[in-house]
Amino acid sequence: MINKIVESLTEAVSDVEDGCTVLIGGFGNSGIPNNLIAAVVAKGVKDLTIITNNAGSGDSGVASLLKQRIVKKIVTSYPRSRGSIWFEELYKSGEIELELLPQGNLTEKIRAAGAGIGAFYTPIGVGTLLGKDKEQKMINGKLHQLEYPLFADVALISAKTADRWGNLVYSTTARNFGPSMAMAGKVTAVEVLNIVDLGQLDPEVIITPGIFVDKVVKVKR
Amino acid sequence: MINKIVESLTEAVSDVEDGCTVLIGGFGNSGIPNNLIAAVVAKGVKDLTIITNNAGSGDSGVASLLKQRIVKKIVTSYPRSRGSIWFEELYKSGEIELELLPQGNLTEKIRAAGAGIGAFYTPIGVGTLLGKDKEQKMINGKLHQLEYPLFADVALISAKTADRWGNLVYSTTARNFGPSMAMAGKVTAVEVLNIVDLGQLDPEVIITPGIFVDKVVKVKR
Amino acid sequence: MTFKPLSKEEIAKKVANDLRDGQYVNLGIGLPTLVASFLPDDKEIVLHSENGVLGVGPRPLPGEEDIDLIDAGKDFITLKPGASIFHHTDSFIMMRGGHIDVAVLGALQVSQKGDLANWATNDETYPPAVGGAMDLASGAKKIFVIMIHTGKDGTPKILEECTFPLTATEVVTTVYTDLATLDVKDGQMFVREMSPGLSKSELIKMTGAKLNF
Amino acid sequence: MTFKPLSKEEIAKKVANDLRDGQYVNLGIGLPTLVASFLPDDKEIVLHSENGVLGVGPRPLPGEEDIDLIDAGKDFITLKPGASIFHHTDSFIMMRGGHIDVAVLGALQVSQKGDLANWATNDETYPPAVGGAMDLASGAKKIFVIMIHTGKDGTPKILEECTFPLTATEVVTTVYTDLATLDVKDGQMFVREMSPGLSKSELIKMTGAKLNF
Repeated sequence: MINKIVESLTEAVSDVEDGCTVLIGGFGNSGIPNNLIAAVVAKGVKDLTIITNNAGSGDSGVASLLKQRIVKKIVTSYPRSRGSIWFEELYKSGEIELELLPQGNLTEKIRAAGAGIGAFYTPIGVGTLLGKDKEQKMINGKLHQLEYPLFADVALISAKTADRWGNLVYSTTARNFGPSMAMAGKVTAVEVLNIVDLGQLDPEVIITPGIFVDKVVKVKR
Repeated sequence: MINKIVESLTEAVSDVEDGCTVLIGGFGNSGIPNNLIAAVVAKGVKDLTIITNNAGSGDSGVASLLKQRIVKKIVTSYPRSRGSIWFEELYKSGEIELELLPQGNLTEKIRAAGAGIGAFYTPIGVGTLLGKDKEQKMINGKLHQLEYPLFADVALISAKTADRWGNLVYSTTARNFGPSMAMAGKVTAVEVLNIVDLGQLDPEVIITPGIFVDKVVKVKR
Repeated sequence: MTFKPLSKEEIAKKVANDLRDGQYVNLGIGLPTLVASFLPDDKEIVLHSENGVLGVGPRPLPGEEDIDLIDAGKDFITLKPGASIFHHTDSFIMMRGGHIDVAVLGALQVSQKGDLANWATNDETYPPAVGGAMDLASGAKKIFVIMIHTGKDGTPKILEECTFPLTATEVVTTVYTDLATLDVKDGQMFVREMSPGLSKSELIKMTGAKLNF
Repeated sequence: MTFKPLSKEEIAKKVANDLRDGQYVNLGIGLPTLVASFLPDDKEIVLHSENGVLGVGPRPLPGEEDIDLIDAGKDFITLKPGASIFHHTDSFIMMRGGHIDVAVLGALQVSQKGDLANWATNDETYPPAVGGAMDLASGAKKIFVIMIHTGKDGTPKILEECTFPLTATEVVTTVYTDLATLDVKDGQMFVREMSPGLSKSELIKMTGAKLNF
């Protein structure tokens, strides 16, 4: 029997180990897997590479990983939100490596990892600092740069509702990076607010099919 | 006011002209835009290039375009279904050009056209006849071949329900190529069984957002 | 100086009036968000937010926020009838695939051939952040820039060549400022309109780019 | 010849028994579809159909077909509880991205190093058709081939090198035939099991590939 539901957050993040690359869902404060992140902090791993759109604000969420100094590198598009104080501090002191990507390249590179795409050409970034040293090709009279997939050991995301097969639906714009990250993580762990019986989710309304999900843990908002 | 609903099939296919490249949705007999295809036949255009997964069977659907000898080239993955008699005849007499693609490359190339991807590397096809003369690159120790987008002047697809903004939901596996083709057509025309008031479709359940749709026409099954 | 610069709201209104019925429009963070308040009632304009919404509606009333439902500026929003929700990769396809008709963007600098600089200065004290700026600037069919014509100290921000890091090259369609509306065509900048009372020589003095009248 | 070749159903049953609880499995068109009937009740195996379904259920009763709901073989299907529907590109991601655990495929020829030929012969009378064969063969984690060991005239189909156009190179994990079960490891073919009464020399005679016992 397939049962992807795990009983504890500890179990949900058991695959996050020292030196891992971890995808973390969310945009702003919407869709951040705060409980899974807290479990990673509690676990006490180090030297993580995280791939996530923002650097968090204050002390919570993604920022809590930075505050703990367990992140050696961040791959991101917009690490400078109001209150991204921990990222600023680590960046200024040289304690964290930053790979900055246009947001669309970021999400397309995550998808590419899940989709078996070896690399893709995009015009986004050409002629800018974020196109420096990238392989280029002229396609239809327009310069493109070559972008490679962003693979990860673990993806941590949040969703609204799951069943035991790991099928997911999301809540409005909290969907954001969830579906692409779920595909790209070697192991994908999801925190959800509700768990329903198999067959309760309409097959045509499921956004992330369970094949992309390994662990589901129920949390409170 | 946005109103993508058109009153006639003739109006829906008005952008299909001599020499056009046309994406046609459907897989087997599921999701074929039969009414739009019939309107193209009735219009009497010629020299079409069609991009579609199968070559139809009997005299209807995609096969009706072949029977009319208005297709000069077909880009497809599986043109040899039971009863694909018209394709067989044109192929044997050399009256039609065939570009055969692995089905996954076909659908990914259609997506690429809609997604602004200049080209992508895939391992699918390498070392086979369908990888002949393709640009290659070694990525992570595995040979990949370069595939370019499949652009089209018009996409013809079918869906279950639409609103006047062109938002679409589909019927089970009739969804197949619809969402990717809708993105890739310069003009996308959709035949639907139902039209509902704006706001009647749940925003989280819409599969093809109206931005990818230009014309909607109501038909009977 | 006898001329009167437009207020930010007046610039936003001008942009709003140039949007056409049925267009899909993305409003960047900052000044561009003002445009939402001036969209004409007789046109149906669909606002895109790159985190995954088409059909962005007005801000919710206090207490009626959906905690998950935000726009790219991370502010709470509502949905209009006809709105749709999609994931991030699909949302960026709308920009990158050329489906968005107009992106209204703020700018630090614009060059006369339409280069846009709006994501970084040369000040390296703060970490860089780009977000969707490049995807929007390179992907949308038209780029409307909305900006104050010069820096607070009068430094020109519309230049022959940008000095700040570029967001994208040769992409700007029109620049709307408190002093003028400037169209970029074939690598040159044309003055479409000037604020009442402003003279050509005054505009030229406050502009680093070559202007065609 | 005192041995008794397995029936198609017996081969299918053998494949079904080698599938593990919780696996995502794609059954190719033809012989592989037989496997669906023998999936053990005590295992939950999720069947993928590349036109856009996970959780394919049994064939519908006559008169209860949903005209839109078909599998990759274009036959009517039902959905199991837990099933999901998705579009073609997303469906092929499951294969191409390495998410499908096992693809069970028919074959015209298999080589000893695991090359697969299952989409075209050298007969050019009929137009070629490939469908999802290459995506499945290259993309799935494991490839189980189910086939009759030789042609009707006794021609070997398991060979040193395929003579028909290849579907993918070095991808086959295991070949299940009416005569034997053969594992491909490190470019060589190993006999795991032979049909009762079959001798090594008989098997070697009917096989064009070098076999390791």
